[in-house]
Amino acid sequence: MAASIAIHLEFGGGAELLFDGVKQHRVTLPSQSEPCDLCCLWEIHLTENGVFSHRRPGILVLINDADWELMGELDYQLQDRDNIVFISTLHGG
Amino acid sequence: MAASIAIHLEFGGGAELLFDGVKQHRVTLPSQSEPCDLCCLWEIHLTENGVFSHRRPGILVLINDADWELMGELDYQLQDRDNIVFISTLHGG
Amino acid sequence: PLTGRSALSNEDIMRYSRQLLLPQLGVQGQLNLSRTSVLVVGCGGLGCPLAQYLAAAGIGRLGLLDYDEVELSNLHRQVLHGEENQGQAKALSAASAVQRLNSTVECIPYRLQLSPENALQLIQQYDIVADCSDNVPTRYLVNDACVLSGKPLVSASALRMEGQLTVYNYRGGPCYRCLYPVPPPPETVTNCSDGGVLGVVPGIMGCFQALEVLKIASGKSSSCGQQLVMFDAEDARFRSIRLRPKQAGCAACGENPSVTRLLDYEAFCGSAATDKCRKLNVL
Amino acid sequence: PLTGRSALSNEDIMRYSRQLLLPQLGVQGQLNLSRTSVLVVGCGGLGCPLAQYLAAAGIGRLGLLDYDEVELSNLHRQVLHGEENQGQAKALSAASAVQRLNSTVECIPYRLQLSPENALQLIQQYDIVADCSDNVPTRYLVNDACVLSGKPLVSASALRMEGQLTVYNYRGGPCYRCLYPVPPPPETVTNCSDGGVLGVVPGIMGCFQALEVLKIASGKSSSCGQQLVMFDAEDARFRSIRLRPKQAGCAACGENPSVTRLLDYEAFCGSAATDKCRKLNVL
Ligand SMILES: [Zn+2]
Ligand SMILES: [Zn+2]
Repeated sequence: MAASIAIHLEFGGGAELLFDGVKQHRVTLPSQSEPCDLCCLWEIHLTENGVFSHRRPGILVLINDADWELMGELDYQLQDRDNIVFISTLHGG
Repeated sequence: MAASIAIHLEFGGGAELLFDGVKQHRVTLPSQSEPCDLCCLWEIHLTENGVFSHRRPGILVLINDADWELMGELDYQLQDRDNIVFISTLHGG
Repeated sequence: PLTGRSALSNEDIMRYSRQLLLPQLGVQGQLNLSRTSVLVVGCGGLGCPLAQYLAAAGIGRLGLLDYDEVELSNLHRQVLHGEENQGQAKALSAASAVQRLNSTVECIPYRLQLSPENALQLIQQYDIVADCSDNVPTRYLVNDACVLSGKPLVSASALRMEGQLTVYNYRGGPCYRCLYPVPPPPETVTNCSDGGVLGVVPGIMGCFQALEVLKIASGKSSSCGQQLVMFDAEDARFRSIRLRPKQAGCAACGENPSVTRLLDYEAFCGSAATDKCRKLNVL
Repeated sequence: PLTGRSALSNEDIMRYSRQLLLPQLGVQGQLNLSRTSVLVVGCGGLGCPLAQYLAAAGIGRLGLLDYDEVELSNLHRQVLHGEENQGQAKALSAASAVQRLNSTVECIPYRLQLSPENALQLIQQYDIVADCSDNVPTRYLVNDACVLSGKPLVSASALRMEGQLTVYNYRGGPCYRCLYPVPPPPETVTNCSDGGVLGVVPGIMGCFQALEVLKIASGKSSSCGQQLVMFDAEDARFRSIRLRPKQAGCAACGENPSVTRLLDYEAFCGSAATDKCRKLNVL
């Protein structure tokens, strides 16, 4: 059993408006037999209130200040104290 | 004997001009019988070329993005991978 | 690049003396600026400070493009326009303000909407493009036109209390489509008319955009290729994000691009190329 | 605070509509802006963009202080002034540019040098002070006058390709002297005339300074008290530093202050209150 993992979740660029405008969230993933990837973060914490779907166009996913594309996307194995950001692209000028 | 310690030294705001304009420096402090404080960083690496003195007015010393005043100033015990910044105050407008 | 100036005049030396002192610019950098042309797409909250600082710094030629007219609700952020310019074309108002600041800059106002028909022909005449637009279809259009004509694209955006900046299609880095292959659903897009914006946020982002344009124009390199700078004005925090590299499968800049000419971007995005009414009526 | 406006006019609602939409501002925040007065010390590279965005946002009263005249070498960064304003007092040139943008802002130009004789009387008339000056004696003078009259001081500076910003004497945080009890040796101080500056760097810092002024003026709090924001334009990097708290032994704001009235700051610093000639001739 892996120990539980604390994740710092952030939303920005308007994505926070799906979460009552709260930008910073602390999430603890319970101990699990398998290491947890981003998929399980989605499943446990984001899709349950139906607001987020995978690879939603116009949203960048950032893992510790890097584009998740550089980090293995959904296969990335979450580690304790990771910082995960979901940021909406802005278009205004 | 403590192991040797790698420090990231930065200069900014014009203080880098005392070091040929080089802003980023990597410094390795040799193994020593005593833990190394900021004083020994001064003595070993900054005063040897005569350009820096303690508490020079108009220069802020930052330890890991905090004012050194918050960190014990000269008594701060350097740790491996610390980031130490010497920044000149700017006055132009 | 523009031909022409091979040396600085005495007046240039006086005018630019404070920046000629900089080892990062110097006389050669200043001459490089004077030989560079920049197309500013949108003379609004981002385009105003951008054009102001590019002109002040001595860029050679500035194309100022906007189809819109100055309104009272623009003045809280579009600082090149004054109260007396209400009703005037923004491109013309911006051009005359810029000329007051630096008459040695060649200033070309375009009172028109960038479209698939005119974009390539316009962009081909410039060295660098600054995207200061306010809607999704124009962002894809500018991107594709820059990829097709091989121009670096310095792109900024602002909304509410946030801003973003990236340099696309620059030194082998990604383009806008590499990051955003599929446009966002129109109902998820908020613009400044809907969501509001604090005027000084596009002010900060437009100045930042000018800085990156000036680095490229002077012959240094931008540090914002393959990087996203995010600004949150509420907590006064900037953050730099490492982005993915150019994508082999990108429809615009990939190995087998499907975008070989410009498209109907309003249809592609399902929204109109304006920030005024949000959704395209599909008849 | 200024008295007067208790409601927004229809014209105000149109003009500020895009920022009234923001929950961080709203009607109450806008009314707070209209009741706030800000003294801008220095109408140069920082003061120009600062005054521009404060006026655009609808600050109530703007004091614009500068003793100097517009020169050609200012125009690469002091973007409120135009070529035609050369030789004119900067305070007047800035005031007329600001009035073109927003005639509803009360604008008071002061063509004078801030001095120990006039500083308190001036600063007492304003709610917030923005230090946009260019020399060390003026920075100490402004600080001490703000401490003595209890005003928050939003202070920015720029040189070469770098900028710094801090809010002093704000909500129990440190003052300038808490950080810099002893002035720097004059021979170690570089100013823009000597060291040069890329114009858009004070542009970015002046906009940032305007943002923090607007937060305080609208009734939100600044996030830059007891914090130093450092900007390095070369690598496009911002960094926020936690500063020491207010110092019990500070000569200005400490428990037993020795600065109980304003001093001779040129003598204290050993340099003149101008960026033009660096050292004071000690006769
Ligand atoms: Zn691409
Ligand atoms: Zn103090």
